Amino acid sequence: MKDMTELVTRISGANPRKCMKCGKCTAACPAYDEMDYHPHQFVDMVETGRLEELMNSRGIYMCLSCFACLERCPRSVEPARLIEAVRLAVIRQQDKNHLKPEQIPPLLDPDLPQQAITSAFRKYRK
Amino acid sequence: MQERVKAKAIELLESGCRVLGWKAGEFFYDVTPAVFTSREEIERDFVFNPFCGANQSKYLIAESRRGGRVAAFLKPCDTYSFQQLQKEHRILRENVYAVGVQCPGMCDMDALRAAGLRGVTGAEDRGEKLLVHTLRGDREVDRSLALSERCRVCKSKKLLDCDEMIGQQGEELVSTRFTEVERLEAMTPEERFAFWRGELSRCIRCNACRNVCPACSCEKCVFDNPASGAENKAPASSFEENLFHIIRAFHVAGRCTDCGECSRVCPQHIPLHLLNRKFIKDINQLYGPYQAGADLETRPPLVDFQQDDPEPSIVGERGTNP
Amino acid sequence: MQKIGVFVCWCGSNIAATVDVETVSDALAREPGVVFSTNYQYMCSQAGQDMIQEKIRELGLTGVVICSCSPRMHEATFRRACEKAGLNPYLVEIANIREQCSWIHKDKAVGTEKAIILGRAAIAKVQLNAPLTAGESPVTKRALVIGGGIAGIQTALDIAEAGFPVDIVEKKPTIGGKMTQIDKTFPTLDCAACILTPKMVDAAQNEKINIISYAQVEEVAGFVGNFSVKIRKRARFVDETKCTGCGLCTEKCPQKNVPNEFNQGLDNRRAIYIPFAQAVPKVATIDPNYCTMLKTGKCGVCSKVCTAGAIDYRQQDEIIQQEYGAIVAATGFEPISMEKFDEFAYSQSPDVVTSLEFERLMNAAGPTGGTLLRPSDGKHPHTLVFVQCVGSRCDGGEKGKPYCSKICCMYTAKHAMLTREKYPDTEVYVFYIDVRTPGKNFDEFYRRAVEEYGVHYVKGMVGKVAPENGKLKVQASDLLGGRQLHIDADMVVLAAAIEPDRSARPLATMLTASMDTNDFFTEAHPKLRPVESPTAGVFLSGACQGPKDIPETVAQAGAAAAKVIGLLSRDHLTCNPCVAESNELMCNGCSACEKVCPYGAITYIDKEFRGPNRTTLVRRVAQVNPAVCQGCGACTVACPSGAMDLKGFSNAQIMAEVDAICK
Amino acid sequence: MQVNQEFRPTIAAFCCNWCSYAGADLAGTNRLQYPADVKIIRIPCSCRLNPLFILRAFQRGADGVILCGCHPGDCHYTTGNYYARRRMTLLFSMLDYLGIERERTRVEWVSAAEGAKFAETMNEFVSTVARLGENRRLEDLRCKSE
Amino acid sequence: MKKLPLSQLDALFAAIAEKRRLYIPAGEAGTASFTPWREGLKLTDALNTARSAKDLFFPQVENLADFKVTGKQIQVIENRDPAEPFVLFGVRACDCRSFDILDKVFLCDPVDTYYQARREQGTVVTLACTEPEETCFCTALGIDPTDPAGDVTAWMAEGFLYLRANTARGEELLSSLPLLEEGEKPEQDRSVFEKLPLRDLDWSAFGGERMMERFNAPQWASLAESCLGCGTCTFVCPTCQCYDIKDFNTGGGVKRYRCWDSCMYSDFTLMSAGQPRPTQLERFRQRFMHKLVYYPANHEGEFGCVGCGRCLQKCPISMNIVKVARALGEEAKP
Repeated sequence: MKDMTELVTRISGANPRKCMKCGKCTAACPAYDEMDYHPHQFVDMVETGRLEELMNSRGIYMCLSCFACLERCPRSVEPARLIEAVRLAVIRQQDKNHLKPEQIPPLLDPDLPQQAITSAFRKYRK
Repeated sequence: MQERVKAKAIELLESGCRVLGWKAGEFFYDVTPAVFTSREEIERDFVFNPFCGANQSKYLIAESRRGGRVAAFLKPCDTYSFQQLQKEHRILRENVYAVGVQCPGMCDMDALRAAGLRGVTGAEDRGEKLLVHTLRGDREVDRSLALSERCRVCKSKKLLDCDEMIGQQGEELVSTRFTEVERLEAMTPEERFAFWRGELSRCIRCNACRNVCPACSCEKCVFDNPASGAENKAPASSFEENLFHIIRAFHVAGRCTDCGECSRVCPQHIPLHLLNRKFIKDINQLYGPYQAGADLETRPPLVDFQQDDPEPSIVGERGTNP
Repeated sequence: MQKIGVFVCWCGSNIAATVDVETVSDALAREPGVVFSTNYQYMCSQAGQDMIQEKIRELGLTGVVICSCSPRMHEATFRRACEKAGLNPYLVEIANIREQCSWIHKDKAVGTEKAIILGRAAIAKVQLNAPLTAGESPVTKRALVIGGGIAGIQTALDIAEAGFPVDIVEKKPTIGGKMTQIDKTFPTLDCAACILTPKMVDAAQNEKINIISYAQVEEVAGFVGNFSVKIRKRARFVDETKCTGCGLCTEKCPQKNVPNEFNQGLDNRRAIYIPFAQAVPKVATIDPNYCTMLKTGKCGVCSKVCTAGAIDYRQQDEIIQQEYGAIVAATGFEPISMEKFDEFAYSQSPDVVTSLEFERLMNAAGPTGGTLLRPSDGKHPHTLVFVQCVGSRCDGGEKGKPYCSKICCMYTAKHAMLTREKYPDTEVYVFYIDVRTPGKNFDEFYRRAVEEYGVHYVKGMVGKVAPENGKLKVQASDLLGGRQLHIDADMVVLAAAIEPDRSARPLATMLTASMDTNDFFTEAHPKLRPVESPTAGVFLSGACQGPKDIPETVAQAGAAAAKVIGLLSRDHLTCNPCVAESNELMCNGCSACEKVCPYGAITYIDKEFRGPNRTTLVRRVAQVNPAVCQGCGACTVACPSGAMDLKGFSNAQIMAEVDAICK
Repeated sequence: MQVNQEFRPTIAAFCCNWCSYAGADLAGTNRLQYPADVKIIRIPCSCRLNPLFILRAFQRGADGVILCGCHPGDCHYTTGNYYARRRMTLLFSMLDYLGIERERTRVEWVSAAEGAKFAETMNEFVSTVARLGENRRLEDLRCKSE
Repeated sequence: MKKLPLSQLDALFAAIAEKRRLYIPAGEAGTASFTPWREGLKLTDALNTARSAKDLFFPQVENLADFKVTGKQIQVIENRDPAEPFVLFGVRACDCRSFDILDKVFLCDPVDTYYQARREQGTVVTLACTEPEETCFCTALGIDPTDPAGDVTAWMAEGFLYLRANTARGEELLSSLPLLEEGEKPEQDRSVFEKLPLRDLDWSAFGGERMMERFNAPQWASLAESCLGCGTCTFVCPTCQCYDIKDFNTGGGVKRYRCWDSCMYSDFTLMSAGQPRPTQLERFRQRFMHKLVYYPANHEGEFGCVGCGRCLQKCPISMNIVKVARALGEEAKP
């Protein structure tokens, strides 16, 4: 799991140790109610190496990638990047395709913009 | 170019300036910096040709303090030295009328000799080619062959701080001037040591590199001052050869504009610019890009610092490429 | 010819156990220039010192080397002893053969050999030592305090108390500073004005204190004990000597819509104004940006109503040139701009206020007369949300200030408590990251806010404030409760970070005092010299050195005053004689040394020199002010020609030591 | 018969008066051992160290030269060590460029409280230089004739 | 006259080097120097070495004596570099003439024994010129570059090296060498020397008898104005002979040595009262007055210049003895 922590921090380029646990990310999060773990908890879980729980969490797919947490974070920890990195880490796990395409639609809240689309916007914005 | 510069020289002379320029010699290439004070002298002796490579900015230290105004013709790289000297309060700018002269790259007789030309008695500029007259007949060579090293890797054609310009204003160029430094950095320490021993052991301590250098304008050089503990007139040991060149490069570090005069004048063809360029390269990499003489305000890197500057151990940590 | 005496100390067995002192003194006796060499049990004892003095007198020693403990221990002792015997104290060198030899080596042969080498190095150095005399410079017995807040006032009062004249330069029309805007002070809740205004009056009435208000320092020259300062006293268009402060003009002025900075712009004042009732000096000031008379030449109402004839529309800025022995920077702080934190809707709703604005809303002299009313509709708020750390403790750079502003936790507790006390029908939430209450009675105060006054302290941050239908929708996290809160608030109060006043940076440049990256003045030593700037004669008082509350500020103000008094009580300053010196014959005036000097000790003059063949030439050369130079030696290395050298640690001396050690 | 003596390097240690010299004193007070090959030269501040002194030390027989000063930010003179740091970085880089072993020179920041660090640094530096052997590339044979 | 196929040159060098140290000009144009011969070392293509051949008799740095200091005791130790027999091959006519000029200074009373020792041990093999540079003007000083002096004179022509002994020492060298055959060198085409641009330099304005006129000439000011004051001209010059004596403190004693000095330096002949030649003008003038006036005044009209042209090639600002001769010669014309 230690390798995984490194992988996640490397992919994200974010440093969870800079977090001062102020919770502004969680305060700013519009998807709070949908998530089992919240942005500040993501950061803490990455830092303390509880990645397995995180990777098995539904919450990471509830993140809208709206970047409110990233914009608001006073310490430049940028939780959204960590979450995205965790999602990538999940995908990169060979033979453990946690999420099958057919599983996605029921997970989506019709009121919320589709995270996949938002992610895509971000990924291809440059 | 010759005619435009000469006409300007006459014009400036008649407006009351002394004119710093080049005087023709025995051959086409052995021009000597000179101060002209009469129209006859200019008409008879004034030259401006591809061999006018000398950086005349250093003469302005004394000339600008002589009373009255002095006009000077400065090539792009000379203007960097000109401005650096002003930054060090060495030149009284108000007494200088600076004419920037755009430069196509200057030729070097040693480059022609190195190309195997012997007994060269004359040359004609034919654009890309140079027709060289020798004691054993004529030979046509590429003009680039005659270019001095510093001009082949020219860093800037920009004319700084001129009162007027002859030719177009130029731009800073993307230069490959650090290639040779990089080549040395890639060597093993043993190879580098052998390389520099080979080069520096030729030093005869004639001080030409120092005396021509615009950055070396100390009233009294440490190497001339018996009280400094470093004085000597000869490289009396291999250590002294190293000492002289290390300290000289260090003293001009952050002030050297890379005009290349040191290597041009070295009678023993020691590539002294490779020492200066090493410092320039290090400074650029460690402390951010810096070009001495590019402006009058920026603090030179050795009298400046950042709180998060790298530690000296970076020299070891990052291998030979700090 | 040198006559050097060498004295090797046993230090009981401290040295003698691992260094054969006899061998050392014998070996050093053979060194060139040494005429006497001995060893003794305790050189620092009276008997040992007597021996040194006797030999100086008897043999006419020209240099003394003592091989003993660290110079940091007894160099001063031995120098004094030699001075008493008539030898210049700077002709003494210590070879450290205890801390750096006997104590770290076990083998006696090794220790002895090293002791001899260290002794040789000291002898080599002392051969080149020159007698040095500490220079003296006179002290102008007058202090300048820049900034007239509580820090400046307290410093000035304390200095004046000791009998020295002191000028306060204040850029605003009145002294008093930020504290005048504060309603009550924590943790005692006494009224700020009640404790501050008497001090302001004291300052005004003290004969030794001269208040130069509405003025700014323009130029500082000179050095410790001898500063020469140019002060620009701005035209206030009112003759201070005539104005009685009756205030009639401020009532009659037809220009009514000038934002009142005293109330943080929450209400308006006139173009001619007295900032507040207790202002010192209590004289009116015309704001040239708004005065119709000054702008168009038409009006003149104030002039007509002024019975004292104090209005003078033609008044010009006045330049005051004054000499000072010491300067105290007391430029204070400002809350940061809320521009970058628009998630809290500061620009979108007047009901989102900063804590300083909140002070004004609570204050009897404030825009609401002391009744807490919402700025938007003047209604009584029922739900208040306080947000801590706005702009503090950020990642630096774009995000905000990297430091803790230190005072916010306490004043927020105060605000919350006062609100609950006066308006028990309110709900008060405080969102915090940490509650920091180190200080006497501070934590008790905070606990009272929670326990007695029922303030809801929530660990977490506000993520977003959105004005909606006259309410402020606050979205926040409650980290301990594990919920996201949505509160409909009536007011949101932001604890804005504080930063140094913007005038501090240019002032620091004038003073050659150093600053950190946040523009706080740097202290000479963070622990041991906290109220002095590294620049001699410049002292620091209050928040210009770092965030501080009032008691700390007053304590530092007093400490700075004590340092100033210590300086001004001396007629002359003795300078460290080990200072840099420029050899003008070798200097080419390139300015490299000046650039690295942390003290501004180097200046340049154009000097005439004799050239060859009876010519003269004028050259720019460096001069070191020995009263300002602290002897670090940075300049000596920056100087390529070696024109700059350091007395006591000259190039030749250090190289002699190198030679002796590497031989 | 040739006696194979263990090579003992000569080390010149320049220490600033306020931090590192005091740190060296503290090492002594705490009786922390380091080789006698190290000889300390007291300078007011690390910024007093002229590159000439370092070269001089090598010329006169030093096998290693180390500069110790206050930690960056703690300079008694506020900024001296920052200048020293740039100067030494460039000088060391130049020595390395000339093929001189870079392990022979070092800068270490040692505070007045770091007696242990001082001793450790010296132990480590001495063994590094001892491993390199005698300074050959920057020696002056004239100073070695005896 | 002896001859040897050039293909056997290496073998000849090896034979010489067997018994004595052999120096040959080697290296690239611009930096060629007299280098101790070793297997595989080739003669340079360049006409001449960057530094002159005087280095072998009058090296730039030479130990004079050592003083050993022990405590308060000082001991004087003789420490001259041992002079061993050597052969100097490939000296050009100009450099060879410079030895005569130096001899007149160093071997007259009092004899410079350091120089003398080297002179006595050295055998000079000169090499005739065939491809002059445009900067050559030895012919204007009465030197025949095609028939240089020396202990042995050598020519290279048509695939052969021809050797002629001129002195007993030369005879001795040649007789000790194998591989040599008898042979006569072919006649040399001298036409290229007639084309030399500086062949007809006029020296009539100089010499001891014109001392004060030349000394006070107004031209010195403009000639010297751009001089950098470096020592290049003096250090590459085969006839410059000034030296300084210096003490080097080794820590354990003092090494006394001499090294070349340059009259172009600001501390040349510096005295406690100051610099007798306070500006570059005087120092510059000294160099040329010495070569063209003082030396001939003391040595029967012989000039202290051999026309090697090194200063023409090496001066950073292209100021040189030819320009001086022209400028002052111009002035001397009626």
